[in-house]
Amino acid sequence: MSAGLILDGLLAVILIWLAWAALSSRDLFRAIVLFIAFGLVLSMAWARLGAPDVALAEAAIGAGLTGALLLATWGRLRRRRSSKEQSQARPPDGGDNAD
Amino acid sequence: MQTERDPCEPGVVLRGMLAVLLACVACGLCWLLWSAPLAPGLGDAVRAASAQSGIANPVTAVLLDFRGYDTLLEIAVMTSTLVGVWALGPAPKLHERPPSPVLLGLDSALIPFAAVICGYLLWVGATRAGGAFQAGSVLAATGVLFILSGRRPRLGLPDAPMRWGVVLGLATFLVVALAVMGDGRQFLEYPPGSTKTLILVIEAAATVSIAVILAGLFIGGRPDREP
Amino acid sequence: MNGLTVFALTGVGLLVIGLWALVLRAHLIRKVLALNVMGSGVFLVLVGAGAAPDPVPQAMVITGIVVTVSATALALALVLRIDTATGKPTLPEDRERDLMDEHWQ
Amino acid sequence: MTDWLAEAPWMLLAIALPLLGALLAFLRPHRAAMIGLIGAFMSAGAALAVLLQVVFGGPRQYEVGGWGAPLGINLWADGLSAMMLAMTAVVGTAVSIYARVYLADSPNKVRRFWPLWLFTWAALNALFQAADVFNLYVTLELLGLSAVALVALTGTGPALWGAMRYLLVSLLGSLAYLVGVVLLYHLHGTLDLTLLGERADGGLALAIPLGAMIAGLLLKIGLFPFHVWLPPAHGSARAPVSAVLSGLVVKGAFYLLLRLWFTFSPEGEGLPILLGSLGAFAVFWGSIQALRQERLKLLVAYSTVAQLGYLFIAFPLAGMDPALAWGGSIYLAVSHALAKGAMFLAAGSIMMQGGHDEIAELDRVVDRMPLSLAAFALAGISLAGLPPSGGFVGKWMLLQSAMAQGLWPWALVMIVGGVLTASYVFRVLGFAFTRSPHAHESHNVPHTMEWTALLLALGAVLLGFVAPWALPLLDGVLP
Repeated sequence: MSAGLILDGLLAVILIWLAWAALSSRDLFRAIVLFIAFGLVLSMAWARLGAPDVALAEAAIGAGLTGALLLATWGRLRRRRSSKEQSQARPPDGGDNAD
Repeated sequence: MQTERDPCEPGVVLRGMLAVLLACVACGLCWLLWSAPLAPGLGDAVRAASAQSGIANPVTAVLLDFRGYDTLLEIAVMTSTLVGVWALGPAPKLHERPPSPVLLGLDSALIPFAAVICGYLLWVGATRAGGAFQAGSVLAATGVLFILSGRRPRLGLPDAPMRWGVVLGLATFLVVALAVMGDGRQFLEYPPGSTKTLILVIEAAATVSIAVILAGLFIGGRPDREP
Repeated sequence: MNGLTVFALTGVGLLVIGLWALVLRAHLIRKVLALNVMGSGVFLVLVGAGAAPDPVPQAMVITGIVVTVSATALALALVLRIDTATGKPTLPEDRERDLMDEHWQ
Repeated sequence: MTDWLAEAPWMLLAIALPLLGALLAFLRPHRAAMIGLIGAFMSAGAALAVLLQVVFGGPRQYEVGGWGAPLGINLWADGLSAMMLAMTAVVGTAVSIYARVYLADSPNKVRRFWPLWLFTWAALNALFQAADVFNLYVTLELLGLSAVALVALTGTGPALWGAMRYLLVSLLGSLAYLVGVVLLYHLHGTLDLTLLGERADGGLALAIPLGAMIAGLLLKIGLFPFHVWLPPAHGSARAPVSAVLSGLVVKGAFYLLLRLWFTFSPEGEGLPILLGSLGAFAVFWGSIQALRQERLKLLVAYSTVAQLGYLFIAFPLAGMDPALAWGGSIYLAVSHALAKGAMFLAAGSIMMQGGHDEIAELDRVVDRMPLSLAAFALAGISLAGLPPSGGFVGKWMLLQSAMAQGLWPWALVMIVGGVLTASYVFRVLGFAFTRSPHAHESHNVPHTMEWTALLLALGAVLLGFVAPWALPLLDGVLP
């Protein structure tokens, strides 16, 4: 029981630390990676709570796909930034306003 | 960390007010959880009822039987989000680099593996941990890798099959839910004995849709220029 | 029965951290991260506060996770369009406020 | 045959039909407009059938999946739900007919508008009939996310900002609401509203979850001082979308707030007075901002901030004669949906004709589009609470309630607010009668658009006459 409690406490501390670090990191890429780690630790917490279904969903969706979405968005923003610095020309509106 | 922040900027007042508000929220929640007696919840009722219907995993029973209507609306949320993301415009270009050999190798190893995992998750969902959402997201993750590896000829899939894939889950759910009505049964009231089969049908369709929708959300816009 | 378990307490903590960052961070991706953390906090309270494993909250959390990933995807797609249309991934009112995000890369 | 029709599960069809319509419109983008319009008519028909069922058969319950609460999810339709469903059906039909013509020249927008609009409609119908607090959370999310996507349809910078701000506020509001749901489940072991109403018994154990839910819903409604997101989102969307947002979507959150209030009847004087005061501030602030706007659609959007404030004046008045105060507030909400819908649709027509929506540049609109101007004026009559409109009935009931209790400050707020409303409506009308300082190119506006707005505005006025039949619907609902 007490070993379980220590594990729970450890998970809780790591979760809080990861969340805080992700949300206060100056480096956005680092923030996203920390957030993915947060998702993975959270899925361990679900397993500890006797919720294996939630743990699977959290690992696959909460950490995996959300992380992929965040990284893809980050990459697209960064690429736009660097291409703009090269050409100094603003890319045209990407929406469908022209139709 | 806070190197060059001017102490007089308006953010200080905002921060102070926010800190007070958050302290109140935290104290209120903790106090309530600490002091109020908790009710037993629905766990026993769910276990008793799901034993009858043949779905041994109580979470799956809640998701697709007792509270199936929630899940139906939840798939509607996913579908409408995808429609919303597509409405924002065509997909941004993903990358100009040549596909990485590591990803290509990983990809060919992973696809059969992911297909097996997906089928397994779907099948065991009735008895153990797993189900449509987990299986669908594994499938979607494979799709994302596939897109990242740069192997597909153009970005994403052709338009029409992708639309069918998006719609399949919600459409099947709705059609099954409506089709079981009759003989005085309500919407989503599975006929006795067929619960497990119908849930598997819904889950299989939902898996495909969830995978297509999640991969579509990853692409971040419409896959092709519409005709 | 006491509902203030270790994980419920963690959930409250995550809720607070997330709300703090949601208000104070200017970069929209950080705001999205903050909302995700807040959501995780609420889900932890939902499952963590009960004593025995209860399938109803677990199913609710799975529903919640799926709703959250949908909302995140819509938000991120909007962030990209905002960046394309206006040149900055922020809302106009937040531009001057958060120095941290000046070096947002 | 008639028996079958009378007993058909219309409650459920009112949710399933718009969902099916949305799927088909998405699947067949080339026919989206036709499929969407048919879906809209069917949704409206199912909703009106629920209204008839409730009028003739009383409140109805539907156990989805046959399980029943607390294990399963129940749907519930009483007079309040039926009134909201009918309101959605009327405004929704008008918006659909208008949008078909309005969007006709941009096929890409047509394809995207219809599925999202039908998802929004399905979410509204589901919300108005839900009787389960977690199910309500899912409908709130469906409503919020489809509404945000509808705002973003415009595609320009300000609309994208508006959509983003709206999304963040909407998600934060849903999370606050979810906190309340979580606590209620832990404290009472059920998610069903009726059972929760029986089990919850006041004190802080009710105040904290209810406070979280109310705070979240106030964010979503956009009550002062949480209104900041509302004018940019409502003002930058396309005209039919603005009509849906201002007329219907905010009413979804308001309905839920009322439903929670009626279920739990919180004690104490503080919260009602706080809500009423915020409402009064909203009336003044929204009206003054509306007077200062230079763009027509922003004026109409700020007017929404003000009119939503009125709805909250019922809270401090409900002590003595609850039926009078709540009835007035609900009737005002319904009239506002029709009037504001009509006003945004008319503004859209005026904008299409002149190619701009600068109020000072309105160019003899009275000659060029008398129908749209009439729609704007009639809607303005209802918003200002002039007889015989639906807005008059609602405000009169609130005023009566305030006077009967001698609560003069609230009566004064309503009277001053009415004067301010009349001034911003007349400001627009004044510019509409004169020539603009600059010449503008004139575009043709299809008659369907003008007539739809006019009929909807007429509906808002005629609501005043049907009040004696409509108000008894609320009899069993109000505390």
